[in-house]
Amino acid sequence: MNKKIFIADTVIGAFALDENGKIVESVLYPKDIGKTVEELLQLSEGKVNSVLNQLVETLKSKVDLSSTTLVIEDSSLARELTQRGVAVEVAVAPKQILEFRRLLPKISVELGLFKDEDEFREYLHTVSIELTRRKLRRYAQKRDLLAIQAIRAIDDIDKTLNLFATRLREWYSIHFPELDDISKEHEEYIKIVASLGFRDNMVPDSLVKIGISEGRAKRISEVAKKSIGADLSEMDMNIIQTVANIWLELYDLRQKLTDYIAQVMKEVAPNVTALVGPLLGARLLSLAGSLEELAKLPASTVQVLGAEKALFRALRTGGKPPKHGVIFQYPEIRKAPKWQRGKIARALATKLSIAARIDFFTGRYVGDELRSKLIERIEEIKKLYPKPPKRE
Amino acid sequence: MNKKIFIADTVIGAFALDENGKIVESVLYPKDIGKTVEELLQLSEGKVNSVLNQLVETLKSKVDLSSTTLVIEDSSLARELTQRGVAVEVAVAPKQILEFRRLLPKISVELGLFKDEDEFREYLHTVSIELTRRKLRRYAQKRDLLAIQAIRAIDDIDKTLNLFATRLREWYSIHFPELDDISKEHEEYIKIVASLGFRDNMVPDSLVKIGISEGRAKRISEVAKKSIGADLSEMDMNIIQTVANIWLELYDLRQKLTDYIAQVMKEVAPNVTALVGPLLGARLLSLAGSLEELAKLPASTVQVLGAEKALFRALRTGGKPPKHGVIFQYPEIRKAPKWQRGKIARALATKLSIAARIDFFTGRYVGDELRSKLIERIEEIKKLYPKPPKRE
Amino acid sequence: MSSLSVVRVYEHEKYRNVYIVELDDGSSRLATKNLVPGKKVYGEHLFRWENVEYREWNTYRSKLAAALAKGLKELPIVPGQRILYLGAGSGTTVSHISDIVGLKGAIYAVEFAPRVMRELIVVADERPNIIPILEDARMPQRYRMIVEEVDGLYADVAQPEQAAIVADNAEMFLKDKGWLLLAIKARSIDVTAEPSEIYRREIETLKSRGFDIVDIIHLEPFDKDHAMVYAIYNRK
Amino acid sequence: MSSLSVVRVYEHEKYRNVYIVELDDGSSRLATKNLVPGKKVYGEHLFRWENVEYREWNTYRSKLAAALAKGLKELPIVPGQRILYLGAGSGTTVSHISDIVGLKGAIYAVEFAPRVMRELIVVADERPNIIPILEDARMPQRYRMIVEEVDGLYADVAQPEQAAIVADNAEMFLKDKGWLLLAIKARSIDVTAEPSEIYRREIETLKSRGFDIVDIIHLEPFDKDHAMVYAIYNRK
Repeated sequence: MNKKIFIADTVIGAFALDENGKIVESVLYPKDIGKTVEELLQLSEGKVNSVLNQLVETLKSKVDLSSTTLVIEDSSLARELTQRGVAVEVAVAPKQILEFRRLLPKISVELGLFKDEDEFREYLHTVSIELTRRKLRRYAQKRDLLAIQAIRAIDDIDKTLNLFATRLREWYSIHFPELDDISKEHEEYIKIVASLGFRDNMVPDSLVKIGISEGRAKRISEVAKKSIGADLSEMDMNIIQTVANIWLELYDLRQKLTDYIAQVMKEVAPNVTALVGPLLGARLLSLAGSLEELAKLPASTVQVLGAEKALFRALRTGGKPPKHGVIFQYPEIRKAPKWQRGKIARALATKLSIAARIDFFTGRYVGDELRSKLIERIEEIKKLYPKPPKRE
Repeated sequence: MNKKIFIADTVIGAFALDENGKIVESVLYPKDIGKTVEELLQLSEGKVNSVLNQLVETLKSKVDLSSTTLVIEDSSLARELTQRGVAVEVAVAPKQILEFRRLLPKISVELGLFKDEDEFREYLHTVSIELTRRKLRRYAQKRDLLAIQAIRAIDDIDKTLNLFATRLREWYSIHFPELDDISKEHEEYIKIVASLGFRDNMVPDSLVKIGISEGRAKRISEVAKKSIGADLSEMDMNIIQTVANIWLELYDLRQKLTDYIAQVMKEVAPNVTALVGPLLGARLLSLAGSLEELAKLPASTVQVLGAEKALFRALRTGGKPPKHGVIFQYPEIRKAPKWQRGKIARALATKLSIAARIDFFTGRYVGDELRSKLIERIEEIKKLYPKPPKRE
Repeated sequence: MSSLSVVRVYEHEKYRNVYIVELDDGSSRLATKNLVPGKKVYGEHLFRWENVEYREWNTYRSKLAAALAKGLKELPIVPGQRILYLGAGSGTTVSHISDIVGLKGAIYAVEFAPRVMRELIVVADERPNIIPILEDARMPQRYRMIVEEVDGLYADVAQPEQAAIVADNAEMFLKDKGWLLLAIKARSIDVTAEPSEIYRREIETLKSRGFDIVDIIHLEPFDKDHAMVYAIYNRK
Repeated sequence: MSSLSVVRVYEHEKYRNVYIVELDDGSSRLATKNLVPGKKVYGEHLFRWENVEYREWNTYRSKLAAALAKGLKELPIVPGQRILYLGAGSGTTVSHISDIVGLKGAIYAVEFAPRVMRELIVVADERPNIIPILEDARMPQRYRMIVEEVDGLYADVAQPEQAAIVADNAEMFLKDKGWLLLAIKARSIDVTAEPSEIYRREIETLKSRGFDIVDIIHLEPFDKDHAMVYAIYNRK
């Protein structure tokens, strides 16, 4: 009778078990989320991945596979391996694999891969989310365009928030002109108006309740008492507060759009997002027009995206071309001394170009590598050009 | 013993009653709401008004007042009349007046003032509302400025509605590009998106439910079935619908502001409002800066308010000055042939100037007269200048 | 988020022209037929049922609704009546009385605070049976030119001498055997506890000035501070 | 308009880690302790009480909440458990189970519709104990690499062969004596009426594949189409 070897595919690697459930051979995934996700993706599509392949090859060299049957849970895998001349049997949840599945968290710790089971599950969580995002990409029809519309909507909302805040300040100043000076931040000002309304309601307690510090609450309440503003009717205040409330809703919507963009960008352009974050990433898509367009742009163009006006001016007048477009928002460029900015911008643009291409063509996640290489390059630039160039 | 005559002040006039409650004399108010309100305003301030005065004078000429005591319900009035040498007694609700009050609706019909009691109450309703508005004016601190802020907020909202509608059309077109052409009106388009979302939901029944005509509902539903747009996820649609809902809220707010302006303008500038309606009236206030400023402007300036740019250009270049500013929105100017417009604009500006002054200084309502005089003048212009002037 | 779905609507057994709206979450609400369909007055829910629109009558916002929810002996307001309403506020309760008395009725709505009157006038603008009066209820002679003889007097004036104010107004405008509904301050947490001294004095004043008390209802939990007094007026 | 005020919060007598929030309008709601304070998942109310934040567990939106409201024999979900959830949807019920099992527990949340998974992944992003799986519950071998042995199986899959799907998944992942909660279609308006043929057949399938039925609860009025089956698994 043939011996049986049971194949257990797990998130940490592929294991070969004997009939007693003892590990006879194993090949682990690298502890790299991007790579692990790629491997798991193949398995979930019923394809033999490199780790499983390696396991089978190793078994071949160590065990007499002609007198051994591999037991595997997925029939597609079984078919593929059979075609390679390996004897394979499909079984649902044989007790050896079942037991292994039960012990996996413990085993993964014993193998020294994680310090405890919590850490194992944390890793599983991250891998699963990335794996799911990769699978979702298959259904990602034009989702780059959705991110683009969302980032443009943010710009529209910013314009509106500003317009309405200015209007509200003028308007509410008829009743309480002194508040305009005391509360400079739009959000605070409008929250006060929306939740308290009449200046008579501005007692310290109520102000503190909506998040004003005690000191300022006291000050506002004192000024309110002595205000030279006019008395308003309920209906006057109601309409002002209705406008104030819609402002707060818009402000809230802005946050929702930001969260939304983060989710979409992680799915459609994970590598660009890893480099510059979802918002700047979406702005780049918006300027290029789509992920495809961005992927096709040369790095030199990516570098000046969003500075088209300055670029055309330079071309027309023969002046200096701009060193960076919207990527100036990248903190490492903004914070760098002037003479380093162009160089960092070039480095970032080069990496962005690569990231956009991988995002567009394969969607594989190599963001961590790209990012660490970029940071390396930036450190290098900082070391090589610590001082401004001499003028001649 | 002295005879007693009871004075009943009512919304239709002042009545003198004998001890049996029979009418011995009466002076009626003109059936003019503006004038009646002025008269009642004096009474409610405890002052003898012209009608009551006339009643007392008539009584003097017909009755021997030296042997008669007038019975009246208001002590301030009693004091004033006593100072004029009339014997007056104050009484609360003597049965003669009580009975008269009970019968007043019937009496007013018998006098031929109204065709039935319903009409009497309708009149009472209108008079009371106007009287209340006149009283509110006393408390009307800077309410002209509130109307100004509200009309400016409408302009801000209009800009935003346009901005967001354009964004939503671009955005939702990723999913259902064909709708952009079929539904040209922003409100309809956005209502469809906000309430139905996915194009799969666009079955005729649901479309009809939100107010689309049956024919168009059918058409939209057919086009939806064949759409070439991309499939979206729930979360993609959610965020689009959130933006669409805020658009509808803003649209609703616009209507609320319009209603609000109507209320405020009727109180602070009833005569200007009678001439050009609350919105155009508020725009004039907004351009002038306040009711006071508007009241102080010469008619020639009122005529070109809102056309400052064209005016300055004319002054600078020696060209033709503009014939009308924002009052071009007045239908009679907009609809008139070109050569009449300047003349109608002048007539309107003149009346507006008068209206603004009365509004600012007294608040008395003469709107109906002003309006009929204006219409008369416009008819005259139309008759005098039926044809375009000949060019020389 | 979730919108309320109507299961059925029927007229209140005890209070005519008041309706009960049953909702699909198992709760039910008081309501009146909306005199001005499509228009809300104070943010209340609107319900459609068999082509009629009803307005929720919020028991936490209207003391009269609270009195009905607590079982007031009867509702003396009927269609076509004329009513003098002292302390009309921004029109919450007034608007429901306006729904009940209908277009043949009239409510003389007295309110002295301009801040509040500006809202009431918007309601009155839409409802021809509400006649707004910006005057002090303590000086009824100031509105003698406007108010006719009335069938009932509703008062919610939060003044120390409310019984006297009510009696003065009744003397000038309320018909013999006319009704009074008075929302009176009666701060006593315990329903069974004795009412306060002031409250008792006010009731005495009413009696001495011709009112027969028919019913007194405490309004908790809807309103912890007030009771509703229902009385009938006897002219001397 | 009106915001809900909490009167008190206490743990459910029968269902541990489920709370009852009493509100000042006299009503009360089921709730769980919010694992991610400040964050809502499906528009539910958040309540604070004694410095803990609770999330309303809406009985109309979550079949499990409905089953508890209707008196399910017991709630087998306890802190620290691993659970396989088939048909996770956009995360309404998943999020409350996530609140209950806490950070030491794990929910393997299987959902096949990308449209819906995009919402679930947002919830999973914030909650480390939710492991999202974009796969077809009919093919458990496709997620054998992710799911470990679980203490319980929750299924709401709206598939014709739901009992078989559940049994296949149990065979691969559910421990001996592990629990099953299955939301099963049982369209019968009358609670006392006989269940439909299909429904009976599904129950039979469960029994024949090793499940002991402990309780079956109809979910009306919260959900008119479903019943909740509670069972215990016996491995052969």
